[in-house]
Amino acid sequence: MTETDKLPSGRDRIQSLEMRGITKRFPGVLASDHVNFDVKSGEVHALLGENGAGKSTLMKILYGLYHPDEGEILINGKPVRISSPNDSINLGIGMIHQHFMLVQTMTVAENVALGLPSSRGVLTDLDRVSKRIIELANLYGLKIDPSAYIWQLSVGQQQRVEIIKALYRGAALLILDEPTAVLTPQEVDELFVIMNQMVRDGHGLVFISHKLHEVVEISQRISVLRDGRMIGTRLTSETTKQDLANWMVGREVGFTPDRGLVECGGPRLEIKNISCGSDRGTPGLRGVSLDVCSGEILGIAGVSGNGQRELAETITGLRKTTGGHVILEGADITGFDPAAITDRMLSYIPEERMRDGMIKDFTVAENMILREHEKMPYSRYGFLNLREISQHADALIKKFHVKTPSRETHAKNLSGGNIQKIVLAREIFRTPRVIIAAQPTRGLDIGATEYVRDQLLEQRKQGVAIMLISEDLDEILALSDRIAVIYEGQVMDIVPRAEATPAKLGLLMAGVHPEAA
Amino acid sequence: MISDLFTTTVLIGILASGIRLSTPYLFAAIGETFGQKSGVLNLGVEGQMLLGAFASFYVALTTGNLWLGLLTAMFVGALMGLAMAYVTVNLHAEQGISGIGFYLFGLGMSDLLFQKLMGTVETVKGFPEIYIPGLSDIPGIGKIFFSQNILVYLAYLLVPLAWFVLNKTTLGLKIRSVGENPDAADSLGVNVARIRYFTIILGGTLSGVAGASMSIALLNVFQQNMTSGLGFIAVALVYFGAWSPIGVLGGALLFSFINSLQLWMQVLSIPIPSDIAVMMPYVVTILVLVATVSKVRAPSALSKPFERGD
Amino acid sequence: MRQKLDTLFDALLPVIATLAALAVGAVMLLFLKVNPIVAYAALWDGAFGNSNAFAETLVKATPLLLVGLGICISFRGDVINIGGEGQMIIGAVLATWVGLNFTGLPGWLTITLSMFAGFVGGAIWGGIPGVLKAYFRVNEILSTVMMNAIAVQLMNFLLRGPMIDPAQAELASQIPQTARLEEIFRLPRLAPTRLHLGALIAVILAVLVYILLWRTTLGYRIRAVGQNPHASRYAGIKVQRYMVLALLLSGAFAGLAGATQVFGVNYRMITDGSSSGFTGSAGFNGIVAALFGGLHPLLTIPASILFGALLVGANKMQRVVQVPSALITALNGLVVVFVVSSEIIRKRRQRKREAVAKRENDTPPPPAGVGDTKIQQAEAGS
Amino acid sequence: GTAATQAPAAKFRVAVVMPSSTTDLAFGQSMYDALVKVQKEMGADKFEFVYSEGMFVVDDAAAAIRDYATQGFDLIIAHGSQYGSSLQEIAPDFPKTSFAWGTTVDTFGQPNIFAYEALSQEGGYVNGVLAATLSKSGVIGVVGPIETGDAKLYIDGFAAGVAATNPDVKVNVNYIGSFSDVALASEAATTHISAGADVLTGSAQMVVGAIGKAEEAKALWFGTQSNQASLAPSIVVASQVYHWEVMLKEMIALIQKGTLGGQSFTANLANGGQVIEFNSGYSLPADAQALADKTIKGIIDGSIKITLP
Ligand SMILES: Nc1ncnc2c1ncn2[C@@H]1O[C@H](COP(=O)(O)OP(=O)(O)OP(=O)(O)O)[C@@H](O)[C@H]1O
Ligand SMILES: Nc1ncnc2c1ncn2[C@@H]1O[C@H](COP(=O)(O)OP(=O)(O)OP(=O)(O)O)[C@@H](O)[C@H]1O
Ligand SMILES: [Mg+2]
Ligand SMILES: [Mg+2]
Repeated sequence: MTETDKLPSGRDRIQSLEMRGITKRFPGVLASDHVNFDVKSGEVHALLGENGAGKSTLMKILYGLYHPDEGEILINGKPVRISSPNDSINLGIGMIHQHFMLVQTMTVAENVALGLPSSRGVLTDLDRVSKRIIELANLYGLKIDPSAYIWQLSVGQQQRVEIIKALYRGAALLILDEPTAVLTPQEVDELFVIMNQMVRDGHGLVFISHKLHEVVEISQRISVLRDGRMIGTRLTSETTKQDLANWMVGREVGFTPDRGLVECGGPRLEIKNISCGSDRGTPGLRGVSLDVCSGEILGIAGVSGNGQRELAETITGLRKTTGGHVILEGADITGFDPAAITDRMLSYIPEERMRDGMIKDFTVAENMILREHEKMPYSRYGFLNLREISQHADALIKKFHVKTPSRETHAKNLSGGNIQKIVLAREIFRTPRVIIAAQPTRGLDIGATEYVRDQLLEQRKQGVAIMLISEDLDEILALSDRIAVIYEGQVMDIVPRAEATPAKLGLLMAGVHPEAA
Repeated sequence: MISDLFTTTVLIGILASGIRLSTPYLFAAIGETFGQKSGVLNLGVEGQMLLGAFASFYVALTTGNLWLGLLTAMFVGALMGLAMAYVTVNLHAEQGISGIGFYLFGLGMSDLLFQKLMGTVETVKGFPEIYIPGLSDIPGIGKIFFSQNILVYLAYLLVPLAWFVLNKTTLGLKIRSVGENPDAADSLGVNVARIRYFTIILGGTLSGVAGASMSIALLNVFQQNMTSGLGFIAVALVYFGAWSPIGVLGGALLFSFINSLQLWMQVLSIPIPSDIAVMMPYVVTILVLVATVSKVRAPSALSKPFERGD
Repeated sequence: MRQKLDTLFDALLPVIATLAALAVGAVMLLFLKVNPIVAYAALWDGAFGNSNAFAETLVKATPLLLVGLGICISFRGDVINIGGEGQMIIGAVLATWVGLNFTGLPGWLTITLSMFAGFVGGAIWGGIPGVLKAYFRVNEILSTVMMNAIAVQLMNFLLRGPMIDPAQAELASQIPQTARLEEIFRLPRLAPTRLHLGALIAVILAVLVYILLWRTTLGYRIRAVGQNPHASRYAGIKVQRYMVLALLLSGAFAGLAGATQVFGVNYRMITDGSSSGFTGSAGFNGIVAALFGGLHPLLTIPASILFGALLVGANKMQRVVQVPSALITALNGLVVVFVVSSEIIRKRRQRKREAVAKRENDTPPPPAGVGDTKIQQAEAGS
Repeated sequence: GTAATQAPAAKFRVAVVMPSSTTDLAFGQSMYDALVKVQKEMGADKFEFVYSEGMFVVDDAAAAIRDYATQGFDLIIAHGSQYGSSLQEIAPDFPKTSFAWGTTVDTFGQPNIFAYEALSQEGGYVNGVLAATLSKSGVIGVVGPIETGDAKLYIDGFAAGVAATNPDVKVNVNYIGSFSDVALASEAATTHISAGADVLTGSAQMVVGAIGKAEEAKALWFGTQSNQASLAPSIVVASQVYHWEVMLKEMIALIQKGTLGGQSFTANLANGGQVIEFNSGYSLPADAQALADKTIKGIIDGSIKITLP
């Protein structure tokens, strides 16, 4: 008996699953338009599409979170009724959500145990659950502490909890909605190992990602959605990344031009020996020193939770420092409040955009002026200038191709990628002197990703100093002039782009100096 | 004089009276704790208490059976809870305001029934004090802690029980998750509506018992609006206790002790205007919270109706 | 046309819900052996029967509207202010003190100063829980409930002590009331009824609050802090300060409501030992009115009138058919529950309309892809 | 066809507006009971009354008073000291209607306002004398609502009675700050008992629970405003009861003769507007009974003067 056999499993229950003629309307949006989709056991079926194409909606229908206006779902050829997640869980469907479904104030074990029958009847059996979590984690190579509270975990770790939750329930069919968006390349590799193992075990997987190389690597079939319509399904073996890109956006996509070298125009942002605490009460930064030149992109590489967030927040004034200085264009801004720092034309694209960068119940237009709401021309003598605000919003919506029914739509009703575009548009449009960009392309579709990268390069050309915090090594390597690797609140090393290789960075990110290794 | 306060009679008096006074708060506030833990703010506690107080009193008066009275109070409270649950869970009604509606309904209805069914104030023989052999003979504290009526004991048993249910059972896990992140709970097949129905009805039931603890155990009368704002204080105590039954107990005791302290201060002719004395428990409760900064935040989904995205 | 009908239905929805609640009330009336038709005719008559009745309704609606405006502000700022009762009291106390002591000034000036004092009094009583919440993390539901009780005792203390009517101080019974305001220091009447200037002030303020919330940076900030304190900090808003401000403003409006009650209706403060004797529970009912109005300052106007009419009409009903006042209280409770429950119908209809509207003029989606800038290959760098 | 029915022998119509309810076993009920008695005496065909209870809110009461006045009631009673201002406002607009305001002595110099009050200190004094006599522990507890009006008069009179009888007896007074908090009132009674009180009294409707506490502790109770013997037959010694019907009848007579107001009435022991009702269930020692009778007589004939603080 292998370890896996001891775990609950319903993997035999779904040989094939088929969605037929699924239609779903939201106010102002046709999110699914007579979509057909199917998955079989033992395959990874990737679902592609631009932001707002309707991928998550389709999967939420499958998981019972949304009810389709039309269409039916068949399992092993027989129609089934899925009216709630309870139904789908019972049928053997599991889902890892794009936006985490975790209870922040509870532990990992509690989050996993939630909703499951307990071996101790009415009492929780968290010890047992913890033990099994560790078993599972070992089995699939996921490191996780069952007794940690979710709020103590980094985004990447939280993602692992989501995976564990689904694995724990032994889903026959697993939907992974952009699981890799927040993972490091190593973590993605680990996830793929797990996924491959699951496929061999006879699970069916639906995999959503905007990263074509991942899709090509892991899937057997690929379907593409565009504006709620199913464009088609192909075998992965019969397609290439370039085909896919064209197919998805509906026209030719080009290649990166030479970025060209930009002269360093002197340091614009200097960080001197900064220290601060973290939300978990542990030290967040321990004496970090960095500087970013005008016209330079400094990449900050590192596994999530190693101080990236604290770094961004101390610079932007959102977090108190316990030592050191932040110097912006020669002026010491340590301890300034966020407004004063914003006024000095420092832009910040926060990592947790839904929480920190955006007000869900505000309209798109209101969100577009979040950082400048008290400034001319949006506000005069304390009064908002609605005409200016509308024009501004319309302009940004157009320029950044934000897919929204109107500028008056509440931000919460937009797809993840489009929410991201609002933040980006807002932060870039204000012609900043310095940009702190944390995971700026996370969750974006290829077109949008390229657009953002283009914009960052364009800003760099304008002489803006950019700090790019990303766990995506490809992105770091593609954009940075220099790369600082951060580990446990300290800078391990700063490597010029020319000398950086994924291997070298990988070691540094793991806290190992290459020369020591 | 101030020094008169520090005699054993007074201290024992304050303890005993604090424990008695805290009983209705405990029932009501622990009921409310369950509701709030699951994300439902019920401001109708006072109305539920009044109906419970009347129902138990009337049944006890007419049948002579206190236990039947208590059961009726529970039933009536549960019924009010059921209505509140339907309105807030199914109809997504704003919780605070529907609570005020239920408060008004309970306030009026209990009085109306009182006038129509009884017509004037009467008394019943309420639950007697139960002396726990041995323990109640301990000098001083014995009489305070171990010669109370059954509902006082039950209230104090409820505290660890509630703590246990919330923290050690699968039900408690579901309740907490539904109050923090109903979307997450829902995505794991937890029936958010059912859990909230349960906690709201439980809250109503306990509020009914809180009312009964006044009308057929502590006071043995029914009078219109006899709770006199006590239900609202109970809601406030949930915040004081930071959504923990133990904290609620602390708050209920603090408030009751200070209240009985001010009664004693008046009795001992300590020169302080009566109105200012009456203010004391309210002021002290706030000051204590100011002094002990709590990091605990309200359940994230508190007072937000749950609705799936579609 | 269809659209107009829809809007009309939505506007009438609270009225329909009220009628439904009254239908349930009819059953209760039948149990009391009272003819519901007679009873409700009296209710209507009492609220709208003649100009005097309607004036009474408006008088009743005035404090509801003022408190409700404050509630619109605080609830939009995600601050639950249930301290309206106490804030009304303290506002009234301060205003009365000014009105009784600044008698050397011209009437209009003393009135203006008094109204301002009411505003300030309420602001103080709302500001304290605001500060406690923002800087000491004391939950505002707790503190406002407690502050209500404190205000009542403070009022009792003042009215039977330092502020007692000198005439009463002489008498053995010592009725706890202040002296009466002289005629020139009262809010002028708008018609030969009890309708006073306060009603007009409240309506003007409703427009101002609307402007405040949606047309000013202050309102933007209050709403931002209410929706998401994290993003607000990011937006450079001093979160704590605006939390305090939301409660403070909310209290100020309640304080003004207290002041207009004294200067427009009662002409003195008097206590029966509870808060409702003076406030008529407007501090609570104002919350109901604001929520009836969907936390929209302008919609709170009709909502307050509806609720005011109900309160005034119900009293008339009690007089005509001699039902216990308890029935009226219970009936009010039912109306509140029914109206708040009916909201879902409005929301559902609106959502349906939006969906239908979209389908009817479905425009082709904008071209996929981004911009005219050259698209670059995703993994170019690697 | 109203002309025919409004014959000379028209009914006398009274409306009363009161803050608490007609069933509160205290202030509100005392007026309601009085009106019922008047109706019984005059006959339902000659006398009818309506009431608005629960008029805690002063301006609701004002609206009610004005409405009754418009409907042509003969006498409108504002049964609450907080209604004075409203009457002062309304009465001049209805010069043909008679109004009565209690409890106070102030008619505002209006020809159509009667004022009435109860000298609660008298009953309080008698109760106090008895209490001082019956107390063995030498400690007496008093539970009051807020320190004003009728309750204060009664309690001050009570304390004066105790002091006059036995200055060594201590009177502890507790004002609980509310007319409705039954729980706190009863806890106040318990506090008094713990502090050694063996005789208790209290004013207003929230004392109903306190009486039960006295009964449990076998302490004696003195009532006021209504006869509270039914709540605890074994320990209620006596209750001061208002008989408003005495002055009501006088008022009605005056109105029927054309005097619509301008006079003030006092319910006291002398005119029978106030009566000390002894509880037959409690066997009061003969000497105590004699002392009580003597005190009542003394107050009536003026030989006993009650001085309030
Ligand atoms: N609950 C909702 N209410 C209204 N509109 C919604 C809702 N959920 C999704 N939509 C809309 O439906 C469309 C499809 O959204 P969906 O989240 O399925 O996109 P997606 O393909 O997952 O995009 P992304 O790659 O950005 O995650 C979008 O236009 C979105 O605005
Ligand atoms: N979710 C929330 N619910 C209620 N109040 C909140 C919430 N989040 C923040 N606050 C309030 O806003 C204030 C600011 O929030 P936060 O905890 O981010 O600040 P802080 O780190 O204490 O900031 P500072 O640097 O100003 O001390 C807090 O003191 C708290 O009172
Ligand atoms: Mg998605
Ligand atoms: Mg802080």
